[in-house]
Amino acid sequence: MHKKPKRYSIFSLIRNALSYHENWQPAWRSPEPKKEYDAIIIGGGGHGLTTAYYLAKNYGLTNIAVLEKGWIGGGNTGRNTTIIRSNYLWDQSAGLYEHALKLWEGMSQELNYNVMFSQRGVMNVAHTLHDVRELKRRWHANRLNDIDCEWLDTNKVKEFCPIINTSQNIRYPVLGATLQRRAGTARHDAVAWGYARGADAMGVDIIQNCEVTSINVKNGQVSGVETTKGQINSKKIGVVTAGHSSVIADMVGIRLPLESRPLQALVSEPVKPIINTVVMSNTIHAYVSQSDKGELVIGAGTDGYISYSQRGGFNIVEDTIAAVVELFPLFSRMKMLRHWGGIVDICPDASPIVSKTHIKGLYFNCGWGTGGFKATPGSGWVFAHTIANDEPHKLNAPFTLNRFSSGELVDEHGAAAVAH
Amino acid sequence: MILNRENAVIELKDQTIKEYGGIEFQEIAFAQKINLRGNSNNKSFMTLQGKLLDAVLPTKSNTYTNNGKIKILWLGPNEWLIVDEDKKNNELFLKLEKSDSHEESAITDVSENRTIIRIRGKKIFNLLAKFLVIDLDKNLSNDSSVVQTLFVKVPIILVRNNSNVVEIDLYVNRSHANYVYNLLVDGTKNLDF
Amino acid sequence: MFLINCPYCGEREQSEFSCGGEAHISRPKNPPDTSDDQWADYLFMRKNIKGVQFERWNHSSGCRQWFNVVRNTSTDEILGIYNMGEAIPEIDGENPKTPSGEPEIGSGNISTSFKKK
Amino acid sequence: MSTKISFTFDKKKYFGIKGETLASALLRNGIFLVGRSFKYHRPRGIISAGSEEPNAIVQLESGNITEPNVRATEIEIYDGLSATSQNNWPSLNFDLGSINDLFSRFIPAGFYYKTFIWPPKFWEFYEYFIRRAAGLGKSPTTDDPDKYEHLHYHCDILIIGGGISGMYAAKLAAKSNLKTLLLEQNSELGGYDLSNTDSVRTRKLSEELEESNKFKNLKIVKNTSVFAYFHANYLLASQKINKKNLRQVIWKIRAKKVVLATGSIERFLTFHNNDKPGIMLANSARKYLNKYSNKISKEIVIFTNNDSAYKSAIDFHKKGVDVKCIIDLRKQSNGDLVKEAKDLGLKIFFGHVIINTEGKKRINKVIVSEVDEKIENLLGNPKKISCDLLCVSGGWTPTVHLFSQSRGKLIYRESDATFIPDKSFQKEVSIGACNGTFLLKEIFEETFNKMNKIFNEFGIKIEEKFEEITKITFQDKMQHAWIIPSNKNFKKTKMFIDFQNDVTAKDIKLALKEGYRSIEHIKRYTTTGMATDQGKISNVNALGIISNLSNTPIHELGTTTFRLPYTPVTFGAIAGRHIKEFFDVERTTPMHQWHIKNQAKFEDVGQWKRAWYYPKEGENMHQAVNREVKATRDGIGILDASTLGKIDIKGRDSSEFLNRVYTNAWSKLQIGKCRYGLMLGDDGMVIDDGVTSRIRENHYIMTTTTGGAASVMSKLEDWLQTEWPELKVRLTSVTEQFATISLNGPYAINLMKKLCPDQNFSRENFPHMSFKIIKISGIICRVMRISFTGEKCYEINIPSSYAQALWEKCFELGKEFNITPYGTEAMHVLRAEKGFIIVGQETDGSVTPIDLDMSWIVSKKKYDFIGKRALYRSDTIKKDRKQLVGLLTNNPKEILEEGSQIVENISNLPMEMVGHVTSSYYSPNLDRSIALALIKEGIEKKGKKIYIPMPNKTIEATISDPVFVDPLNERLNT
Repeated sequence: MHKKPKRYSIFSLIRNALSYHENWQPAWRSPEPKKEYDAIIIGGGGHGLTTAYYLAKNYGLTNIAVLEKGWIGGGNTGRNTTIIRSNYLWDQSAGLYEHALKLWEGMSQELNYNVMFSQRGVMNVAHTLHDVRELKRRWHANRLNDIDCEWLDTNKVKEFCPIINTSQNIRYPVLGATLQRRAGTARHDAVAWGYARGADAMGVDIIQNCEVTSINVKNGQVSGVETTKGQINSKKIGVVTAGHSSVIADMVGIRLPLESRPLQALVSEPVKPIINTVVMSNTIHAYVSQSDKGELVIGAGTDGYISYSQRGGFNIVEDTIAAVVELFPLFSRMKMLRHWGGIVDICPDASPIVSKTHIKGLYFNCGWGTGGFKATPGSGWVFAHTIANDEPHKLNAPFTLNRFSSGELVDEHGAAAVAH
Repeated sequence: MILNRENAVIELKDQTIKEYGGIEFQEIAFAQKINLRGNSNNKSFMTLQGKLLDAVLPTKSNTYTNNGKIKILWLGPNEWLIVDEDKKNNELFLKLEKSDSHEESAITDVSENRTIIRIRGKKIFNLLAKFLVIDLDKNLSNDSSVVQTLFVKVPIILVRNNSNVVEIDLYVNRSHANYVYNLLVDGTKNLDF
Repeated sequence: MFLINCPYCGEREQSEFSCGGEAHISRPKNPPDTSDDQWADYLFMRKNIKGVQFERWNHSSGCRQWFNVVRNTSTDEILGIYNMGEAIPEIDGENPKTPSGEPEIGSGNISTSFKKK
Repeated sequence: MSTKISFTFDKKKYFGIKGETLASALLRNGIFLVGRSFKYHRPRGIISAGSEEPNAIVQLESGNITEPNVRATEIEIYDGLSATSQNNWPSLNFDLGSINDLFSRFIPAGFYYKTFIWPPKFWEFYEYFIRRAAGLGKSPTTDDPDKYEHLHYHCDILIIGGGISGMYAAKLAAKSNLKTLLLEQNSELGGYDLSNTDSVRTRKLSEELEESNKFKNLKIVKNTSVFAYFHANYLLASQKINKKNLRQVIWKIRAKKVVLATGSIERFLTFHNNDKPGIMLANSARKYLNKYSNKISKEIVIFTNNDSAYKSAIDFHKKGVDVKCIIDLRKQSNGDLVKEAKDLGLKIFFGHVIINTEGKKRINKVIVSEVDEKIENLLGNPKKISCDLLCVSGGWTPTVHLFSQSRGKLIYRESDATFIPDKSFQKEVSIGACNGTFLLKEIFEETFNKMNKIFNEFGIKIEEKFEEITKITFQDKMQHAWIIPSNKNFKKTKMFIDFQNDVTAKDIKLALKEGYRSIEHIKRYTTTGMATDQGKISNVNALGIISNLSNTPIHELGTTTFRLPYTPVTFGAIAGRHIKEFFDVERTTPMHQWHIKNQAKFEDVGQWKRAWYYPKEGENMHQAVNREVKATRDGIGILDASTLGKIDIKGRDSSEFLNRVYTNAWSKLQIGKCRYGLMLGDDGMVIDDGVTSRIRENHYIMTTTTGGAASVMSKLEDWLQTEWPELKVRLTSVTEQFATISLNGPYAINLMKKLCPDQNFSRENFPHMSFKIIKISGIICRVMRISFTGEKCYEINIPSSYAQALWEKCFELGKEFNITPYGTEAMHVLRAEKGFIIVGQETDGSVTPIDLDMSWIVSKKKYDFIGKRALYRSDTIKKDRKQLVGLLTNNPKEILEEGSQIVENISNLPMEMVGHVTSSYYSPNLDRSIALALIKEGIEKKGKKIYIPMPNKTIEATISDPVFVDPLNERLNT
């Protein structure tokens, strides 16, 4: 066992400042892999790290390793538009995402790492009668599920977000919106780093630049993995590799109901605060918020084909920017500073898979598509439970692979073409 | 009781020709258009149709044939569009349809599915380049060129006519006609780059 | 952004096409005799390959014909095109070295060269 | 003679010279302090003369044409230009924020991750201030008056960069007759050479190229910056036009071959207090001197690790500026420039470095010390040298952004510490400085050879002799030192790497110490290279310092991803013309003008504009809809149903085809009859519905929903082409061939008789669910007797161009029957009264025909049809699925909200929901509210009471049959 890390606080900051920051200790160690672990998590993104964290914290499983092929948080965790909300339609989803949202609310304190969770509210805007019907359906479902959600008519929308264009003479006028006040954004990197630090403190080995090249299975039971850092044994393996889930699954001949598609996002140059909430419009594909640094953070849509190239068509970006300028004409003279692409693993019903497989000791957590970031803590929480007990948690029981055979899909397409 | 016909583009009522930025706009509203589906490998089908139309069905992609009266546009390996600008004549369709076996070929009157917006002028390629991703020089190189593509997001067929000034026919769905026309007119503002 | 060489219309912008997903998944001929799992397999389960993938494309904004495309999904290079009903062509060349195939340095993926036999 | 131009900076008026940049003009006016840094609000001055500038960014203009974060080094001054400095308060000169600088020790990289944690509720409060402190310029607050364009361009060769190599490449290409495009980001060709005094060759080249229409095949566009490089040589460039009705143009270029001639950017050196105003890149200073004849300073010191900076020393000296000395950290150099400097008697300190600088808002002294060969330890005593300008050169960084975006691989060159192009991924070549080729002679050779190779690929030979360059300026090799030692302890130094984001060398040390080892982690933790300049001058230095502090060779660190855009791009330009009236395609029916003339309100259905309702003078929506509904049941209601999809199905196997794609059987449908069909996905869920009629043996006409028209057509084509090629069926969309006029109501038949007197509309001859081809005033129409309202209904499909005339004729002849146009809202009410579903409203992709209580339409006999198998999965056969039922509120005046949720028992939250309201209206015919709903096991629960809990009240309702009006369909036949 290694010594507990010093806590972060304004005092530790001052103390270290006085010693010119020479005495900070690493947020997490960089150990070499052991021969064997009680559990291995493949994938050092947000979901993988939270899984490790809760395995250690909730189930005392500390002899575990997180294997990351590159650098932790380098996948969709570090590439998303950081929107966090729980206003989902179906009870199953609402349960899972609301659990996650509750964890977000205490995260900075729990981790003693400021993830800058900013509950500035998320507005889902309606532009057609169909949108209104769908969004109200969600609003009422949220209300009865005890998830905070309000309906705003056009004037209220204008009040809450004065810079939005509510003229009724535009192509798709704003007809109203749902608002979840507890929803918001967070600092994506900090989530990965905070959980890494927390997991590491409990003894979890976080091993970067360690790519899994094959999975060893002995008569229907996993025995370990081959990696670029040699063989590592374990009887429990949790796969949390998002866009690359099918690649890992292929190592053991499993096919998943996933398509890995490009998803693009971008930020503007930083400006002083101009928009103080998150605005999402599924109909015209505009997703905007402003980071604490001042950049407008904008999410685009997915391309209609499988690609791991981390690059999509610019026509998708054009549509999104046009939508943003349509909704916020004052942003027309702002400038795109940085653009990037990610690989999202999309399920037929736009809901995740957190499930056992027919191979004993092999578990998959994937299919979060375009909306995984918000679920990060909840996803790890229920996946840790699934791995520790070899049984799904009641919150992810509806999200096993069986649903694709039974037909019991949790179709969240409804009002969420791209559910950032 | 008489029913008058209405063209699609509001600003181009009654065959008026409008001019913007040196480009002429005209709607060829009521041309006969017949969609022909059939097996291009079926000799008898090809010759029969050819005889009836007294023209050749083009088998070369992205081309059309023109017998001076009618044009036959290649739309796909087994699909053609027969265009006759003489609006009165519709026995052509009836004649073809009568002859059809209805077994594996299909002849359908689609005269009103699309209207034709005709644009003429030196700079029309500069104009079209604002809306079309395709390489115009390559795809509309000569007067037998046909290309099916996207006009921004609207499906469209472009036909290069045989004329001294560059002239292009844009076949657009009736419901899209005004949107496309207004875009084109808006695009005539800056034609020099 | 990449180009697809439509076997009927020639090379066109990808935005003119729509992708029909993994190719060579044919609908079971005897649905009543299939199990729920087999049906799910046909309906939902996909290889979702990283590397050389065989997939269906439709020139939806052109000649509306369907055809098959061989594409390296890790670089979006198109390696071959063949008609519906044709057998899977043999593809010669290396897949991305490791499962992920990202380069050790520089941005983007390593270029891999293929030739269709 | 140079013309004077007036402009204002921070409200104060100044004069500059036409053709110079704002930065140059500011320097000319002796303004060195132009901005405050992001975090510490340190005074900052102009560092560079191009797009790499991190400090001199200003708010340009004000009001609706204001633009934040504009680089003063890029914008050419014009009369009346007004710029404002950013990120300071109350003023640039006295900025309270600079207090942060005193506390900088307490706010190192990532400090915000470690604090502001407690108390939890306070984060909002902390964040408020953090957000206000952050950000640079201000967003405009009003609509943008300017216009933007997009332009597609295809060429054989695209040359990026109009510097010496790009121009030479263009000249060669011009001779080849290949369609060539040369793009230059600045307002004139010349590139680096423009800062030379002896750039004769460049002048000659550019004049030759620019001779109008000399080369038909060569197009030169300036003020155009290529910002993205995609697949298959697809590149995007943004052109600054700044005309009244056109501000910028986005060029979308597809090139067969791309020639990258993007040059290189001078690198800075990392020493203590290296960020004072008056410290500048050596060659940038030279550019101001030579290009804008702008001396900038009186006393200048040069600090370099390579020969190129000697050019600056020499030029300044020749222009009569006092060059105090050249500090060269190398032990010596035998480069020609160094010799020349010596001959001019310039003072050179080899083996020396600058360890500190002095001066508040402008540098006034440098502290110089001797240093050992490894540039690690200082020797001897430091000496102070006064100066008002310090020119720094840390070598040159090839601009490989676009090459890298193209997916090419880089390789690290130790000798001058540069990443240069290695393995190409696309059809492109790099020439000149961006390829690490700096010597003029080599640039010409490289360009000539690579261009000829390209010509060969095109199968072309050009008659162009290679012009040998004889004059070679030998440059001795540079020596890179990533961190310049200081007499201060490193941990107390302020050595800036990323100027705008205030990232220092010790921030990077901290990141490493805290375990952020990956280059991407360090970038994100310290934010180095993430400012608006994207680290153009700092990235390589950051890498060097990381490598130095972690003793890892640079090539093992790799680089961070080079992301698009190369330089920031205006949103409005990216959106182009596709906003406002052109934001999305708008589809209208042939009767659209009539609807407008008759005050119709419109509803967006997909891209269609559909008449929603037609309010009369003083009517509100409720009243209008009620009137329309009643008129339809009592007289004639007329609906524009043209948006419905229509597909002609022809060929031998048409019946079999329908058997496969619909749930019911079709073979036995008589010619001239219609039948309703439900279409499923293979997952068993309803995706579309509509009526299909049999015109002749092998000819059907299918109607689809408005929303489904396109997707159904392509899905059907898909089945035919890929699954069932053996079926002989041809599909042709005739959606727009016919407009659809739907006449509904007891008197519809009377109107039909008037429209076509010679037709027999008797029940026997033209019963419900039958089809006829009828000539109306000579026009061949397809008439269906079907009904979506429960009334006698004739759907006339007439060739579109005649539709409006017929539509108007209907009103003329239908007057006596009180013919009334009704919109989609009334249509919804009418169909809901009959319990007819709308796909997409009663269904949401999770609903089967059984759920809709429509098992009557699902064939048991057929061995297979699309969706059949899925109907027998364990979940789809479950008893307790949600099923379609009617709802009657106990209070008939109470109209439920569509989308509201239904419970069986009121409890504390969360409440168990059993379903939701899919449709809800006031029914004027029943004078009460009606609703349709999907409810768990609803069909068995008819008559049972349920609750709809609303925010302010709970509504009671009773589950009923979904058919509210005329359950026996008597109105259809009487």
